[in-house]
Amino acid sequence: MAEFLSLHDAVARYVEDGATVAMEGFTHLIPFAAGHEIIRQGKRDLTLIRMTPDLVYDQLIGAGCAKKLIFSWGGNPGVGSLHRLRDAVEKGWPHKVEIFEHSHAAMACAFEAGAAGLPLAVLRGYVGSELPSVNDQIKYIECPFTGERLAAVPSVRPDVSLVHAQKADRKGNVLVEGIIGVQKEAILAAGKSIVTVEEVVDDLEAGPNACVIPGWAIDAIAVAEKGAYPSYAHGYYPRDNRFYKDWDAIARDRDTFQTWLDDNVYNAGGQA
Amino acid sequence: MAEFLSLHDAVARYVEDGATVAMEGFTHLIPFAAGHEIIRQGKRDLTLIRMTPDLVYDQLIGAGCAKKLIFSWGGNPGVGSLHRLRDAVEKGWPHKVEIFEHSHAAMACAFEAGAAGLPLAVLRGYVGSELPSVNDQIKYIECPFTGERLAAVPSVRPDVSLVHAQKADRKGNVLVEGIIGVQKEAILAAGKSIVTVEEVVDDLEAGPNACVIPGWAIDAIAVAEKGAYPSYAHGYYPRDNRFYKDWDAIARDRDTFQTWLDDNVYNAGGQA
Amino acid sequence: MSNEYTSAEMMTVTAAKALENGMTCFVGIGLPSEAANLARLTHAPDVVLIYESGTLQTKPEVLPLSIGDGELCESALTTVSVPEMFRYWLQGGKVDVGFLGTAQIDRYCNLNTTLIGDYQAPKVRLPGGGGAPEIATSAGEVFITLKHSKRTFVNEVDFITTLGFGRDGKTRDGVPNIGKGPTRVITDLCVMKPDPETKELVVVSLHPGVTRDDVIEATGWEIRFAEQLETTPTPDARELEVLRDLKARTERKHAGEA
Amino acid sequence: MSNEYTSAEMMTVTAAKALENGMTCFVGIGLPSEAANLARLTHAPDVVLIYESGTLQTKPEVLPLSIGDGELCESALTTVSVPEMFRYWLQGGKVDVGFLGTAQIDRYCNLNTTLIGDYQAPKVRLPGGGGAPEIATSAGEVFITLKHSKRTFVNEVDFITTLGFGRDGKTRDGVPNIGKGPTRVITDLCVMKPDPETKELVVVSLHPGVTRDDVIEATGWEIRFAEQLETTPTPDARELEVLRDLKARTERKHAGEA
Repeated sequence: MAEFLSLHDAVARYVEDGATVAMEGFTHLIPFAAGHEIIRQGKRDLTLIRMTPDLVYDQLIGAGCAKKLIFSWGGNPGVGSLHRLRDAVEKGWPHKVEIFEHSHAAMACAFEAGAAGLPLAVLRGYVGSELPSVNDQIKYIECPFTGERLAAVPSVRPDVSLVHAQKADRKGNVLVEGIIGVQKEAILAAGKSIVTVEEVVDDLEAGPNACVIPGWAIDAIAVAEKGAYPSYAHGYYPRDNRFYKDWDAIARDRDTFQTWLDDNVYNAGGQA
Repeated sequence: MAEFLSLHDAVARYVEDGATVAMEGFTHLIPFAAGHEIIRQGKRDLTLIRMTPDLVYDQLIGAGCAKKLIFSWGGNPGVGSLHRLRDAVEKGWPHKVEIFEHSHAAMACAFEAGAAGLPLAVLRGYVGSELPSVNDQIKYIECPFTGERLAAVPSVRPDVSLVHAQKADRKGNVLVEGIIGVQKEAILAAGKSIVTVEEVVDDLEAGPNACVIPGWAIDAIAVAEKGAYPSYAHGYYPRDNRFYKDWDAIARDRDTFQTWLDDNVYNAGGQA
Repeated sequence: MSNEYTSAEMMTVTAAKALENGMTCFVGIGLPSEAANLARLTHAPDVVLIYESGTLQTKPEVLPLSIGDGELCESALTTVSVPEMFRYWLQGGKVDVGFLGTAQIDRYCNLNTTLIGDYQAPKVRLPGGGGAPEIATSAGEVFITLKHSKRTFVNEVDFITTLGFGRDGKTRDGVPNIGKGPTRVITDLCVMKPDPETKELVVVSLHPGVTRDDVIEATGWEIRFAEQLETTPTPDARELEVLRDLKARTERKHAGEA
Repeated sequence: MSNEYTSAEMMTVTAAKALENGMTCFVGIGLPSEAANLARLTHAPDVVLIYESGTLQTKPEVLPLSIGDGELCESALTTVSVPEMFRYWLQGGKVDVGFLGTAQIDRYCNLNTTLIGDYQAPKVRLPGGGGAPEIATSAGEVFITLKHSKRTFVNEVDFITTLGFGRDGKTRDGVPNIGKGPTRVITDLCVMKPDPETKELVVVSLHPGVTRDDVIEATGWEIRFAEQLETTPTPDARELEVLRDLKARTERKHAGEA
């Protein structure tokens, strides 16, 4: 049953050093506030899962929180590279990060399979790609009906998932609307889940088939206004494209990054 | 690209004798008008797929359209038996119908897999059930990551699917709302698809994540007002529970059934 | 209101009491649905009811006739597709209790809703498994409710549609990712639970006025009784009132429809 | 407006023309997105654009900066989850054309967006595959657009992120349920198509003012030219106007944000 906690308390309670953590939001509703809280609390040795690591994992990796990264597209969307991710992978700064690389299709299916309680996802994938040669988590099964060889990947079943959503009602039911990505899957696949929301309302005003996640399927809800900034929240605020562009220069240099982190995360109190 | 046709023309064009046909709608939005049109056109040797055969397949089976039935729950919901289905299975009237019997979970996964273009669905299913001993379409795979044995069933990929929906816009995009069952999956899994709708509107007025099926994924749309009667259409008309109860007596006897069919289907013109 | 009640009411109220507030319950149609909604309207206002039609956390004002009545959708928190319901919510491990009815049950709690007789030449063809086979294995535990008779309580079911504990009581042993299985069976005569060791059903509580012989008479095998045999608490006035109101509302609603 | 145009505009307009009206196109971000939206705003008003963020049949007023801009969702027919997008719409066979960019491409049209150098010790780590590996195999066919240079057109890609035709041109042979693969590559210099037999890329059309030597210079292998080498039609005034308006609108919108 969802408990309303401060973001600090939710992260302190559910994100342990060494945990496998998924923070989802496909371009939209990226849980930046939650990511900053994880950095502030100095969590270490996390296995980070996310289809599109984006700036949020660039920050976590640069801050030294990550040991492994499971992902399928590690760029700054529309801008270029994630320099902190590259620095970790190419130069081992602040330390080496092991990567497990997939395609979007495989990651999406792996989240789906995790939500569905299965140990594996099956897809027609990776044909002719060399990713299976560098990722031993990609295997194959044979269809017992047609003999077709299909790819199999382990389902995603994180210790804890963190997502951002537009709103929760007072019972902790959460509405996610717009580009919904794999947010629902991330929550349902996880051992524990934390949802940050823009606001808590009396009535979600959701349509009959809206993407509503019941409070009893969530562990903690924390209000984090503008919690997805600089990404966006459909119906609340737009994406700050300029910040994404600015990030390129900030993240390119270790010192600039460190200063940014000091100013905007470590010394930014409860929310950045 | 969806073409607007009369129901007669849609069925005449796309439902061939011997075809594998899925008519979906989980209690809600059952395509009765389409079923009656198939009976009127005297289609034969159909392999009928449907999670819950309901009255619509009782009628098709009683009218002699079916050769095989793939299903997971064959009753009159809230009332009792499907007497025409039982008469076909138990007594071979009007002729023998071969049955392939599944659980709901397996059928739902098989529709999902069909929509996903896969040859099989994988689920944690049938443990301890004797259904696999009477349905050789239930097999097993071993998870290459955990060694767990999981059930596999062939995906549902009908030659043609027929569903009923609330409304289409003038470009043939269709909104399904309320209990959406496996309607979307039935359409996407099929070679050809026919959607009957209550009405055609200028604007679907759908929410951002509504269950809307684009016109280019549908072959034919036919307006069939009250096309789901005696089941219901959320926002249009309620279920006629009394008809469901009355059906028990109608269907129990071959002659009463035949008379009902004459009066309500064969001699009922374009729509019954 | 007097405290007199029918044996059917006794069964429903007792079945309702099995559900604890806050539990997530995957509800079968018919008796389980009646019991689950009574629980929601009495001692368990926050019980979460899920129906296989995709309706999540639904609060129907009247009992649904079918598993997919409009009422279930209109009063639900949200409605998901049927594949999502079975994959994410049931198989995904979000269901505490599956609440099932059945046509036949045997001493190891196996359920038959497929047919009487032989599969290839059935004497009576029943509707089939529906959601039950996976509800019984994916839910944390399973409650079963049905009327007690020799026709329903048989020594061995003609067909195991849905696993209790298998023909030898051991089928769940060592199976990964499987629920506890049936933990109680509520009838109009008594409450039964599987023996912790053998998994054979044992009567743990007799409804007031019911004798051991009544149960023995109505059971198709040599039924065992717990050493500490209890008497099931009687329905109280409020439970009966809420149940009767619910059934009256339901009848009016369904009679009034087209 | 004069009919002068840049080589980038020539590339975009030519790429746009590859899309026919009514096609369903799974669109990659960047150049493919620019070309696909230009097609929609000119000769192909009913082209259906799908982005991997789940936005089905979207009609953005400005070009998205990311694959999941709000604009894409607001102008879409509907938005589905990312698993559904990849399972039902892409793998389900609903996509006619996948429109991709790439960092490296080789003579057999294999694409590398993973890294330069060795996987375990990369010289340059690129973003990775994203949607491309399965777009390239599940879509009916694939169009590729990128700037022509020796850095991008290499003899053998450092890593096959996304299948063209494999290192020997034969990897698609005999594979069930696979699309045709790349059918054309549009650059700022020319249009190339795979040889029907060997699958090696062949220049079929040179953009006006571009010489064979220009292409040879910019290609990392001994590039072949079709016997019937054509000259790519120049952009017309309307195409250029619509493209420039689109880009100007896009710039204003993105500059104006927060």
